[in-house]
Amino acid sequence: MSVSVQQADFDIGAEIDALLAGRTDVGAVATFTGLVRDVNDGSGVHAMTLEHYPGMTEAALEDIVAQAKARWDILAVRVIHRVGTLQPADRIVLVVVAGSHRGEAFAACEFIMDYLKTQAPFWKREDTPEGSRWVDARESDDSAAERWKQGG
Amino acid sequence: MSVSVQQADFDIGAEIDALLAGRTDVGAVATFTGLVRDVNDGSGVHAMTLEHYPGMTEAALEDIVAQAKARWDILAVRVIHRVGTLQPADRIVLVVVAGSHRGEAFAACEFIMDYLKTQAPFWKREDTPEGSRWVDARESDDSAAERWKQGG
Amino acid sequence: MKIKVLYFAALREALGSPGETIELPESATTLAAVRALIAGRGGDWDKLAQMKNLRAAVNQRMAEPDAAVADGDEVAFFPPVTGG
Amino acid sequence: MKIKVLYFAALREALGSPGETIELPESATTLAAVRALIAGRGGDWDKLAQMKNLRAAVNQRMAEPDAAVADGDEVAFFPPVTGG
Repeated sequence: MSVSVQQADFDIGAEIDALLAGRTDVGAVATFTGLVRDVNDGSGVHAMTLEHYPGMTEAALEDIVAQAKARWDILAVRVIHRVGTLQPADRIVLVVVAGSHRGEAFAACEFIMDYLKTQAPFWKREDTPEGSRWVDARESDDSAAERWKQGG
Repeated sequence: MSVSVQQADFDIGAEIDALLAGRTDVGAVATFTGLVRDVNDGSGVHAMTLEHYPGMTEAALEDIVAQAKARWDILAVRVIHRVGTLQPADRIVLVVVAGSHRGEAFAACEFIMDYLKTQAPFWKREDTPEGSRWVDARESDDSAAERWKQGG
Repeated sequence: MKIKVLYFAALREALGSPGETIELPESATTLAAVRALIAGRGGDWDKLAQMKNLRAAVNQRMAEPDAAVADGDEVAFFPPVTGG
Repeated sequence: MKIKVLYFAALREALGSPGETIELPESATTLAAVRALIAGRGGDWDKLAQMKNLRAAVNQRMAEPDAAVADGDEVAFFPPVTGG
């Protein structure tokens, strides 16, 4: 249950509480939440639809979490990614990493987001005043994922 | 109200919601929560007391937030640090950074924690089976803060 | 041999199809060969050849053009991912 | 000239005092001079001289030993901080 792909919204505080329930060994919790912005690449965005590849998506996210756990000494991870149609200010993705110390929790959380952005099969389509358009992948996302390969 | 020093616990979800209220320009929220662990430096910890320097603490935290805002293009920041006596699993500190993009939100959040650890006048005393002891500052905290000076 | 092929996002729209089951000749044993075979039908299918930065998966794992494709596999073609 | 001096955490306990108001001679114009003056009382006060990695603030801002101290200032001495 460390990974979920769902239409429903999520409650960040409740997810953190569930991950920490009964534990007294966690000293550091890093989280990342991605939200729908009302502007992207210079156009207004009034809705966004997230398509995914059922089955592969969950497997890719589990694999990213396993890589993070192999690489850093962390205690627990939760990843939730929404699909379907979302409005500005809606939550899209949540990553929570619990660890003993902050350096590892931060690094693993950022690593998971960077890999998710390039390895997990989700695609965004934005509705703008100029019509509907598929979001282009950013080169900056590739380079963000790439830097983890250099022993960082 | 971006900085609070208080005895009371905080609600992470409610703090994020308050920071984002009415905004549709935030794409990324990075948070860090520090918790009391039941073990530190090989001893069991059954309680911790946080002392601070009233007045200077708030000023130091505001200054750290201002430095983060000057350095990264971020939209909103919230810092809460508790004082008084805490038990294992209790929350100690919360940093929330909202920005347009994830790289800046992550960097600013980690920067604030690293600087807080070396610049904000808080001191921890732990109660262990061997008695009460003041926590020693870690060299790793100094080096974590130091790396931000090298144009990182 | 038979494989399942899936298309996603902008590619799915361009091809007008979410996917299909196709019969492969013995000679088509890699992802690149499957791509060429489908694009070779002409018409809209040529978009599969034209799409820049096309990504692919075999049995739900990201795969390179030289990845092996065997009977019963699930192959997917799609644009670079943009989640998060 | 008069200044307020505060002690925190392990230093406060070692000195047995949270702080005091002291009268400074004209010659004591830096943090280092204030520290030496207080430590020079002997007894427990010597701990102020002995403490490794002593940190200090002038008017609630972190300050180095050569920082200027003037009439009415609030000076604080304390161990390295350990919050977060």
